[in-house]
Amino acid sequence: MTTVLDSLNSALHSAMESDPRLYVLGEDLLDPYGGAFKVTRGLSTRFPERVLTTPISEAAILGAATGMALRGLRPVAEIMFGDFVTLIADQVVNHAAKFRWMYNDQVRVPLVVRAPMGGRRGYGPTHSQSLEKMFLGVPGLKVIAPSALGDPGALLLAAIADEDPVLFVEHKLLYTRPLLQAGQGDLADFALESGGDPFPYFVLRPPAPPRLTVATYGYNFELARAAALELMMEHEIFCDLLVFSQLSPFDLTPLFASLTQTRRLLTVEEGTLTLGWGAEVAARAVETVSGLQVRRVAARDLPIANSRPLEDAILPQVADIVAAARSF
Amino acid sequence: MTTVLDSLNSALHSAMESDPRLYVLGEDLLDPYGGAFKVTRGLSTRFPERVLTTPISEAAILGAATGMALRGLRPVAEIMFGDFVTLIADQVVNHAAKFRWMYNDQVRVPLVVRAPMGGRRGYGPTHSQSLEKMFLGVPGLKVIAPSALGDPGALLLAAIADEDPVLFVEHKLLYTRPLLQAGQGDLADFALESGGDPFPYFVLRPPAPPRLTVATYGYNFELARAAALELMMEHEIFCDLLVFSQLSPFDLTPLFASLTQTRRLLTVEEGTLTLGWGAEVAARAVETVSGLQVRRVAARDLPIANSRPLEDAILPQVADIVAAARSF
Amino acid sequence: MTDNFALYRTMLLIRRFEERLLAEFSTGKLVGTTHTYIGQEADAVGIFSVTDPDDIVFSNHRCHGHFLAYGASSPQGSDPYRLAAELMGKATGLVGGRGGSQHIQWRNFYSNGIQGGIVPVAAGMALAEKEQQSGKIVLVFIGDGTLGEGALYESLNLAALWRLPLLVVLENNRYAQTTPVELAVAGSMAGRFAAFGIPVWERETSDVLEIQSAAREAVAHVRFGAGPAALILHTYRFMAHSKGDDTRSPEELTRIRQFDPLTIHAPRLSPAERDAAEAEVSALLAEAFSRAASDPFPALTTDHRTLNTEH
Amino acid sequence: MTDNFALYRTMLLIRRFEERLLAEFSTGKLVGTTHTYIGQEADAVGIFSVTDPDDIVFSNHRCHGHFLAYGASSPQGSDPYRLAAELMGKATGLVGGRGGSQHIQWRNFYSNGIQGGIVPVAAGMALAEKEQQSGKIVLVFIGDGTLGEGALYESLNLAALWRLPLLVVLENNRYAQTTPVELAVAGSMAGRFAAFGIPVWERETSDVLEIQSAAREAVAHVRFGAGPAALILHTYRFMAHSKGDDTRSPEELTRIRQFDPLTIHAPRLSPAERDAAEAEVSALLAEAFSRAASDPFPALTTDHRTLNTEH
Ligand SMILES: Cc1ncc(C[n+]2csc(CCOP(=O)(O)OP(=O)(O)O)c2C)c(N)n1
Ligand SMILES: Cc1ncc(C[n+]2csc(CCOP(=O)(O)OP(=O)(O)O)c2C)c(N)n1
Ligand SMILES: [Mg+2]
Ligand SMILES: [Mg+2]
Repeated sequence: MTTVLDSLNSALHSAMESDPRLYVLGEDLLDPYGGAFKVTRGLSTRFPERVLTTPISEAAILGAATGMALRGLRPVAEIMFGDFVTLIADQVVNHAAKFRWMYNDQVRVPLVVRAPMGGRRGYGPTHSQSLEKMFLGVPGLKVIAPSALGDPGALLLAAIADEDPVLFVEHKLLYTRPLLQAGQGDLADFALESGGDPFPYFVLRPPAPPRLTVATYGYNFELARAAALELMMEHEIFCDLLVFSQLSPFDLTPLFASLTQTRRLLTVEEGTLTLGWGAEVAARAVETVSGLQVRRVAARDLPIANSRPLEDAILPQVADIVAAARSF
Repeated sequence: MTTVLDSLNSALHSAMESDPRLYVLGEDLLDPYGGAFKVTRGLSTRFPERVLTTPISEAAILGAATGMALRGLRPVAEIMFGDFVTLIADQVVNHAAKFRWMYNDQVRVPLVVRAPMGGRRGYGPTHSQSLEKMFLGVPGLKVIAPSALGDPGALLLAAIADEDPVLFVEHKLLYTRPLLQAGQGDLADFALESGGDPFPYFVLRPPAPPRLTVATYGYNFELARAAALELMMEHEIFCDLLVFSQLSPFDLTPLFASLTQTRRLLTVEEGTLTLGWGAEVAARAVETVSGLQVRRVAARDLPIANSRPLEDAILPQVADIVAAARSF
Repeated sequence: MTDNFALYRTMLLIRRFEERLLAEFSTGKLVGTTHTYIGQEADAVGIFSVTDPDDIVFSNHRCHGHFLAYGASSPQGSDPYRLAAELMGKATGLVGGRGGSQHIQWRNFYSNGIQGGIVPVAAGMALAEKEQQSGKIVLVFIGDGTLGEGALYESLNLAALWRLPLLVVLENNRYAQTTPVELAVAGSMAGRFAAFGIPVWERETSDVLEIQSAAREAVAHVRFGAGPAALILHTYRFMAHSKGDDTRSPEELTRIRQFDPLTIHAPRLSPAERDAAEAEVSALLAEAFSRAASDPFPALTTDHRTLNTEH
Repeated sequence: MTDNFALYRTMLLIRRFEERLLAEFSTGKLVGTTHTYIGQEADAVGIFSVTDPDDIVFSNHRCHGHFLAYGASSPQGSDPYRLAAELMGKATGLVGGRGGSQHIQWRNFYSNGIQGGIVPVAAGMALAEKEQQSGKIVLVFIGDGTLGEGALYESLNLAALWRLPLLVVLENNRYAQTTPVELAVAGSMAGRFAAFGIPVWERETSDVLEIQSAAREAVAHVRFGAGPAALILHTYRFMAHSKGDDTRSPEELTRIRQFDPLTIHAPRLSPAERDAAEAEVSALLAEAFSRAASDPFPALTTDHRTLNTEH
């Protein structure tokens, strides 16, 4: 059984093997620890010169990666917890993402910054957030998020191959998930389509005409599909399920195709509601598809509590998705 | 003639006079310079002990303000250019805005951080942005923006009186603008309503039934009303014009009332389009009002060039608003 | 009861509290994460034996020990029960279960889980106390790894320029998570403060009395109005960084046990005193954990739905 | 042509370029902002007289002088015309008018208008050059005020830990905008580097030859692989920070003119050489500014609409 973690880890191994310009940097990356979530395990043993464990200096990690990328290397930086992307905001927005255009396309900044995001582990208010929303739409930056669908490692390799900076958002709960196969297990009833190169999207089509379209990404696809199954089994509500891996820039063509049929959009994400990913999805959808109804399921606009019952109440749950879908 | 700058400056003077707990801190605040945009001029002469000119340390300015607020003072911090709010992101998101809720409402953090935003002055890619969008929706934070309507100084005083942290966004071009009087000058044809306490919104109602609703804030209201006048005079298209001063949390009740009539929403802002303020406005509007059509006018998703023709092409112009309004 | 007894008792309280916590985690009763203070007890206990009860503390992720020692110097006493309840996510916890291990607040004690970012906040607090002439000083705790964060240096500069009553306590336990100081800290630790003209008290010891005496001097310097100071304590963390993440060798783990602050301090007490401390702490903690365990979890009430829609 | 002539000529080029720029601003021909290098010319000219043409530079908001001096050491020569065009927002500018005064890029020269944030980027560049064994070193320019930014210290730590070929040039012109160093810099400037074990060359002079000799040592240290170094140059800015924002007294402005690097260096040239330099520079700039002035403005083409929708 291959997990998302295995897939990402193998991708880093093969990338480092095939490209001597690839460097990995971040906090506590060295074996035997191999990084807080083990995505980089084994790398420092095989490529000791190209794995740089750093001091606790998130801004400098990003800045260093930017400088490396400007001068011919291909850095992959890790931010130990995605909550700390606030500390790299200036380096991303005013440096890495800006340079190419500001310097008249005379330079490129091919770097990847990986950030484990998300809650549901009782880590409390500063170690559970989904802050990628702050970076969606930043000119010059791509934001990419794997899910258990498709090939997370290939997605990471595509991010590494990209000539522009990429924020690669990994939900912590995804790591231990097995990769999902189309047409297997609880996805058996859905037809899987995909497209989008090099950062694919997936469309899961239900066995009967869909009443609504659910759009999501990352780990929260797990909740969305559980909800979709429940809606199908218990309420005979069928959903098109769209799973994006490219969060920004927004390219929602396949969504619009589905919405033209359903005219009902439900977005699902784990970040707080206001100005989350779903807001832009909803805005573009209503600009494009007439007669649209929209619901968004997201975290409440609160910090994420440590206590599990509170955390559960703050973060979106399967039941919230089911309720939202039934509310149309 | 009172300008927005005068109004803000007087407000700071009277706030410092009436409350000995009020401190102002930021870069280059001391007289005779009095701050890069002069909003703080005269303060250090009158209240030398309570105006703290700081090193170039945006994160520490915010952190210090947070600590001051936690311990009984009322700090007003200035970030010299709003482009540097990226450097305070961690202090805002993971400290100032989080403390109250995370600490079970046992503390409050009454601070104001003022940030001059916006372009159109040829200051180039790192001194022209409207980055408030990154902070809209941050739990625990309020984002407030004056326009030339109403009383910017009173708005600042309300922000200062607030017991929670407030990001106060001042568009640079607003400073020299005279305060606008209802029913005067080019606003004569519009009926002005307002509501919302303590951070008011304004509704400008045209002399004939509105075909669409324009929602905006800050300096870009200047463009929106120029566009509304042009639409009225030259194309006989009448608009309800909604001007918000509270950007976040979103409270769009008056907008929904107008939209129920027009079913056409046009948002206008100077930040880049994707996940700007207008995205959340559009999302909430479509969740609330059925049969809605939406257009958004905003900056292109690019850095802001220094060269004026490029800057003009990147930032939204009156003509863009007119074109969008006519495209419904 | 001697002063030595009180010092021992508080160190023991921390030790047993943390041991109990690790046990609860390993039996799955607790979720999330934790960073124990085992091995470093003498730092906080020595320091808070010479501070005033109203002094202000900003602590970091490794805050349990700081909190228990802080409370010990307060007239109201510290409450391991409230801390235990917080770690269990209970409504009766220090912050009602919202914060958990790294994010607690009680009287003048605050902690947050962002390395470095707490230092400017502490500087601002010190400014407020200075301006309000409260006579209080602010202590902020950082680890060796936190010397990597830029916000620290911005704050040192402010504190020195404005002569703030701020004591930066740097606990060098030789590791940041798994990273040894050699890989993370260039130059000299004391030099990092000296660069800003901030005087440094530095001790390589786990003896609570030596720490107490250094802390007394540093605290006096700050309280006297001479500006900020740094107290660098070279110490040892005996357990894993958080829970299972220890990459140190068994030899190293054995070797550092010789610097156990309890063992070092114990001979200053009679066997009867030691037994009394053990019994007292054990009773206190049994009560604290069982009471906390039976407390209710918090619920999200409607007015918590969105923090920022009310004014 | 002596070396002294080249040094003088480049300093004069910077001086006259900046004077011309201020004149253009005051007649409203230019918009936006600018930060002139007048008074500090000896710094960049001294430094770039001892670097290699392929060395890498990350400069800050005050970058015109750095750029002109950098180009002077390059086989292709620097081009005041391309710089002037950039400042006028022309399509032929160094970055096509997109960047303007603070944001330029040409060959191995880069600048950005965010204080401090450029230093970690420069450190990363130095890492890349070291790993690729290019033999190039990276120079990064900061001002005294930029000592306030935390990112600087994070980068010094990295540079020292990883022995990066990075030379940090600190130009202390005694002010950050209107803030004198006394209000913004606690402790000692050299101490800020020493704390990280980074050796410092420090000079209080506007004599280009003295700067050259200090720079030669510091550059050799870095290029030799001994790790990062700092070059602290205490200097004077003669004009306003940007345009009209000077709060210094007329006396001070007069007094500091005695440290004019041109006046100090001029006696080493013959009057004829000085006249030749003046004539050459004047012709070059006349051509540069008039050519730039007649160049077209850039336009936003369709594929620039949204940078990040293409891959
Ligand atoms: C800004 C930030 N970066 C990274 C982390 C993750 N983290 C938590 S504790 C820790 C190590 C801290 O080391 P040190 O400062 O030496 O304190 P110690 O744990 O040794 O007490 C790290 C990297 C964090 N909490 N905050
Ligand atoms: C992060 C950031 N904060 C503030 C500014 C605004 N600013 C531009 S130049 C300057 C003063 C810089 O002083 P110094 O570093 O001494 O350089 P100098 O201008 O004296 O050459 C300031 C505050 C900025 N560009 N970037
Ligand atoms: Mg440590
Ligand atoms: Mg300066």
